[in-house]
Amino acid sequence: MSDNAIKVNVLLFGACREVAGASELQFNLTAPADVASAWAEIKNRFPNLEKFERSALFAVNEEHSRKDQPLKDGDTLAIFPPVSGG
Amino acid sequence: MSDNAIKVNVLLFGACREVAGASELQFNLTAPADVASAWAEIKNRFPNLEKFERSALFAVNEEHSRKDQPLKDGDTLAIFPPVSGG
Amino acid sequence: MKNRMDIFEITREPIDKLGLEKRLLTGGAGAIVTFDGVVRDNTKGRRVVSLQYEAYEPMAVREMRRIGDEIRQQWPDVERVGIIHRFGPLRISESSVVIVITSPHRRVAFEACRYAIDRLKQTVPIWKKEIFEDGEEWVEGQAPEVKE
Amino acid sequence: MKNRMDIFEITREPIDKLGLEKRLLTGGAGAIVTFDGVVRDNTKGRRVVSLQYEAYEPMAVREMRRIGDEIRQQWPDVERVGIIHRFGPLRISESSVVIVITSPHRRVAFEACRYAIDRLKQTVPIWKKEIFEDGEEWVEGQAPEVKE
Repeated sequence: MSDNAIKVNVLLFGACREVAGASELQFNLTAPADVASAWAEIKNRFPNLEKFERSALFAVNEEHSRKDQPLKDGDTLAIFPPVSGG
Repeated sequence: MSDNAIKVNVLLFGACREVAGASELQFNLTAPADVASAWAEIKNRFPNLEKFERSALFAVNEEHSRKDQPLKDGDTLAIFPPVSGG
Repeated sequence: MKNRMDIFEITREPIDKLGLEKRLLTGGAGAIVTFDGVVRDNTKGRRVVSLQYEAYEPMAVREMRRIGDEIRQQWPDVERVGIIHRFGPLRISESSVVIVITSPHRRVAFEACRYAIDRLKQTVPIWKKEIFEDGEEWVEGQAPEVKE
Repeated sequence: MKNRMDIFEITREPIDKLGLEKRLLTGGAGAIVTFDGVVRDNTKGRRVVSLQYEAYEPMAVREMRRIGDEIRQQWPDVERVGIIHRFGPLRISESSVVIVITSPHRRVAFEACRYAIDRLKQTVPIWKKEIFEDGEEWVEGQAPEVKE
């Protein structure tokens, strides 16, 4: 890995998990990275996730986050559809 | 009893019961009678009830009633302070 | 008629809250909202030892049933209504009244439950006396707005 | 700090509703308002067989705790807040979520309880799939209004 490479843990939930067929993986990203650039990479790997382009929500280290949230090495990025608990 | 005499059952609850020192009695009234005339008789018998003159509530045969509600022989008249259940 | 399965009771015994909820739970319910009125250990800071409730029993059940009817008029989606009021002596943290509303969705259950306890405190003939360490006092009720 | 006694849990097991209420009941409480979300046997008339809940567990607990904090800011009179959400497979009439608010008086308990379930449905990372007789479908959630 080069100096500006970072690793993030990616978690997928609900319909996103089901469509991707994966619930947890590691992604190597090039710094500077943010949620948006990670999401682009993840959709490259799992093209079926494209259908969540407008609805997907993100959490970085267990906090709801926007797409411009920066990512650093070791962060956990969760991707999921709007929640439907209760 | 004369022809125009009626009997009503009187029930007292809460502070009214306590102040009167009675919970259930029969009253003989002269027809035509209503809640107001019964209440006047009852206060004659239990002068301590005068303190409830403004607050007392009435029910005839288990229905909330106003003072102008007529009473007939055999009716049950309940007298009580504003309710405080719950 | 859904309302034939509603429950309105006055009792001297501790209220079986979970039992009441189970008796009212139908497959069409998605929400159960329960109000449980319990004896607080103080009134405006003055220490309460216990409460004593008195009820005009048959009329109290009639008035609770009337509240059920009012709820069904205002919120036809309600599945079941249950109201149990206890009387006699009650200790701190014991339940004096439990109201359960079941409905397909939560909004109706919340609104109907709140209506039920507000209305109960206006119309149901029950009275309570607070027993303090140094005396006792009847709680002053609010004058009812009797619907004509 | 009253909120150190609050309860926020995610569990695979059936929710012990009465136990939760007992853990939250204090002498200062005069009202317990409980919301119990149960599995309904239909969605818009289509027969539901069961539900399957999935949770992002640690984040779900954090978000529930945040709801507790929001409640204590808006309603300082609240005595205790309890939220337990279940996940995994649930049958008809089983509870998916139970929310309990205790407070000295009823208004606050009703308002805080309703706020808690409304907010939970916006922010707590849990998803459900409906299993019908002839297929299954993820329930579409509402987009959250994340407080900045």
